[in-house]
Amino acid sequence: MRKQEARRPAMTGNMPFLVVGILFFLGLYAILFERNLIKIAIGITLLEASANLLLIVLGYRTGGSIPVFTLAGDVQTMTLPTPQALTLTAIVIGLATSALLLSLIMMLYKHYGTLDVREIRRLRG
Amino acid sequence: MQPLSVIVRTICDIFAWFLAIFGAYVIIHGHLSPGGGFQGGAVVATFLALLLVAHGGKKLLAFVKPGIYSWLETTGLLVFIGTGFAGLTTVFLYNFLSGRGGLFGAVVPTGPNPGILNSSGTIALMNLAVGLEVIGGLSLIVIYMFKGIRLYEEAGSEETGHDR
Amino acid sequence: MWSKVYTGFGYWDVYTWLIFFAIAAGLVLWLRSLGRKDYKEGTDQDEIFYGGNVVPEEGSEIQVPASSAYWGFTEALKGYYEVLVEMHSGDAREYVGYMVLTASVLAVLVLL
Amino acid sequence: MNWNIHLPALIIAVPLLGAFAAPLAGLGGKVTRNIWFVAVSIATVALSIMLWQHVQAEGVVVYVLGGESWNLTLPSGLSWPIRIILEVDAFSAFMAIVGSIAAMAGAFFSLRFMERFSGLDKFVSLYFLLMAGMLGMELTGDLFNFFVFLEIASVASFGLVAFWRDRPEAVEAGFKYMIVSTVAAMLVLIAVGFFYGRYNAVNMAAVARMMHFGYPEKIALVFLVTALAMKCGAVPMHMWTPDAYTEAPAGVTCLLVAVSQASLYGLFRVCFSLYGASLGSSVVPWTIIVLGVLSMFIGVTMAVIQKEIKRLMAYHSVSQIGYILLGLGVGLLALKDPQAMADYGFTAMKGGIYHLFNYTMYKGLLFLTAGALFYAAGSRNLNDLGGLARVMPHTAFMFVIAAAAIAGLPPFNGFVSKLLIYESTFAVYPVLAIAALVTSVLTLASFVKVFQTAFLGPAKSVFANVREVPATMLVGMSILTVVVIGLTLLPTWSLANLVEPAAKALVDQAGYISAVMGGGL
Repeated sequence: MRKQEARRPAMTGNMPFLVVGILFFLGLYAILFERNLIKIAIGITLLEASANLLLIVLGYRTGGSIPVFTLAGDVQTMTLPTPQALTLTAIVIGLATSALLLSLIMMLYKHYGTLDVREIRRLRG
Repeated sequence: MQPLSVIVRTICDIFAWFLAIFGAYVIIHGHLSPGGGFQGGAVVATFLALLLVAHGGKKLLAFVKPGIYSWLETTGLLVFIGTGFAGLTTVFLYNFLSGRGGLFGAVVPTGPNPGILNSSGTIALMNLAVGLEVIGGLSLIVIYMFKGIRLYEEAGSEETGHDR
Repeated sequence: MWSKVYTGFGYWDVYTWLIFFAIAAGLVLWLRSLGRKDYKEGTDQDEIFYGGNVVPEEGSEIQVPASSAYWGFTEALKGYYEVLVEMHSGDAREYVGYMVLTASVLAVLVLL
Repeated sequence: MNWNIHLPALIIAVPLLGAFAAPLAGLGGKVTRNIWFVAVSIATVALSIMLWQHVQAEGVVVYVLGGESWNLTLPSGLSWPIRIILEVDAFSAFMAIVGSIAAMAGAFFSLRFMERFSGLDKFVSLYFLLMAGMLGMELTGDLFNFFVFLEIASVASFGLVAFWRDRPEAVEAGFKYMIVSTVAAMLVLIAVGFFYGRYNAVNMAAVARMMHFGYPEKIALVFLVTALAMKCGAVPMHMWTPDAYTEAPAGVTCLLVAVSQASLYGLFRVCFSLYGASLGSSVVPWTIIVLGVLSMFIGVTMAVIQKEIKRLMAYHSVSQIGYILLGLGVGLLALKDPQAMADYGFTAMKGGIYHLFNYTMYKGLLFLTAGALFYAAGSRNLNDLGGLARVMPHTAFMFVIAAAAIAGLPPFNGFVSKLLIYESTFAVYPVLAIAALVTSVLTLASFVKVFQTAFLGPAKSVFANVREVPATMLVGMSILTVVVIGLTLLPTWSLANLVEPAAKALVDQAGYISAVMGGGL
């Protein structure tokens, strides 16, 4: 079992980081090029997801079990608990941000009657 | 939102309670298993969201008072920071209850064990406080967002349901 | 506490400056006291001179509005201002874009 | 029991308590809430001054939240720190004083200013949350904790910017600020992730000790510098600044100015203490200098053509941030060369840090006077205002002091810090000093315009019923006026006691690391 893991190509271990990168650039693309406010909000959520995924992946150790002492069983390696705690904090913050962002979008729709970001530009110059 | 069909309403009525109980379980076991105040609180807050979707806004908001949730939130936050201040004889946020016996401070034996529920000192207390706060906060968000939708539906013509 | 602030080339001392200011103020007051004594309040000398015209009652008719201030300056730098005002387009996406652009330029500079 | 050791935690916990207990205080009606609002902000100022004295006596102070002992940074003989650690050196304590004074003035001002609006319990809560986030950013010694406090401050400030939710512009400003700021916060979080992946630590001192300047560190540096420069409003990422500062209620704008200083603090904490000597080439110092010069010039030229009083002032805050970036960037440039540091680098840093204090005070004061004009006359448009010095003499007096200070007229404090920056940057590159001088001239020009159109000129019949603003608003403004005059009259004392220890602490990377990691490296 362990030998098989050692022979696994190095690329597979880096796949999660690739996903992080794809998510990050998708989110950035959505923020930069979408016109609908809701889609921009989705872009921001994607960015948050990529950052959270990055933290989780960084804490993974090959073959590690969950970092709870009473549930881990008889294993040598555990994944790192700190990034999971960090991710939880980041998720909580992300929830607050998303809720506030969606509320602001609702108010903007009420005031401007549109969700097109190009028309919400009363403040400029 | 109009109320959904009677099947959906009945199922939601039943399962909302299970959700609330599961959320309470997650809050209370926060220090032993994955989960904690925030996750459990979020699960409990779906109670209101589920009922809101099933029964529609008019019926539900007639007897749900947002003030209650607001006070839940304040209580949770005050308990949390109060616990922090209570540890100030040693260090802010110090776990002054652990290992002292009593409701929160059972002494944990060394070595592998299935875990003791009342062993974590102030951590359990803070999980409860955060749980209360999140229940209040998320329910308020759901209620106010729903009211926000109503604002321009009222300006328009009729409430539009997705299932009649 | 009362000493000077050295700047590497010279120094700054607020109290010397205040003393100088007091002397200058005294000088101005002395010069003013040498002026004519036949000014009288409440006569025609007190009137606002408005190019020989009647002064309007309403103040907003004779005030220069703020948008007219520094007209020559803005007119001379018209091209510059057109570009700059164009930059502040009010589009939230462009604001993020400037940040991403700065990050990428800085990344190229730092990584090379 | 020596309570001084708990000061770093208390200074964050007291505003948090203020925020959480605000609904309780609101139960007792208007008077109770106002007393609570003012009392907590005064307590925070008192705590921050005590913290500053404590730091002056003890050097770098650490505080382990939730540990068995307040100074147990490395429990059980571990070689890396665990738990959340607050680390306060002279620069942090200095920033805490600056921020809490501005917050107190804003609190006094908001009492009557916000009276006409509903939801004031929430306003007080958000105000204290913003304060706690700002102070937390300034006192923390932990990168992830920095991100958390950054987000607390950001979310609270989005709420406060959009507080006048009936105004479409306010919601729009809050939304734009939010989009830009959240992307920046995610950049910070990813940078923190890089540090964690590299060193398995997020404590600034631990990371700084192990720092090797490889590719992940470089990318993290780029992310941190960009995000924090955006949060403090440097050109070309400043576009949210005029929107948010204009639309926020005036007391909040005063606090937002101080919060942008906390981001600036983070920027320099990252550059000096986290990277410090390992900062490789001089690309980053020059980036900061170029950003500073661009901010100065573009900010001030945009301000000259503005017609709305708070928008004009907001563009000025962009240009004043440029001075601070310029001063501290020159200091960063000279960091590796002791000779250059002694010749001009340290003077530039003193100038930058002193300007930071001055800027927060007079800019807060200017925003408060703009708020007072809006309160009394009901307009922010300079084309409509006029002749108000007759009916609002106190506001006009304080406006003149603040405007003279921001324009760098001697003998005011703005002149002293600008002089330090001019003379030290001249030694690096004369063009920098010339750009700073031109900016100063244009600043004076635009404030002459504001003073002439808003306060001088013939009396307008529209404003016949305008009266001076209520006493508590004047108190809020006069707090900042007193500080500005104090800094003017005691430049030597404030430089020697407030600014120099802060600049020394910023340069002293080894001291910052050893406070957490112990003496032996």
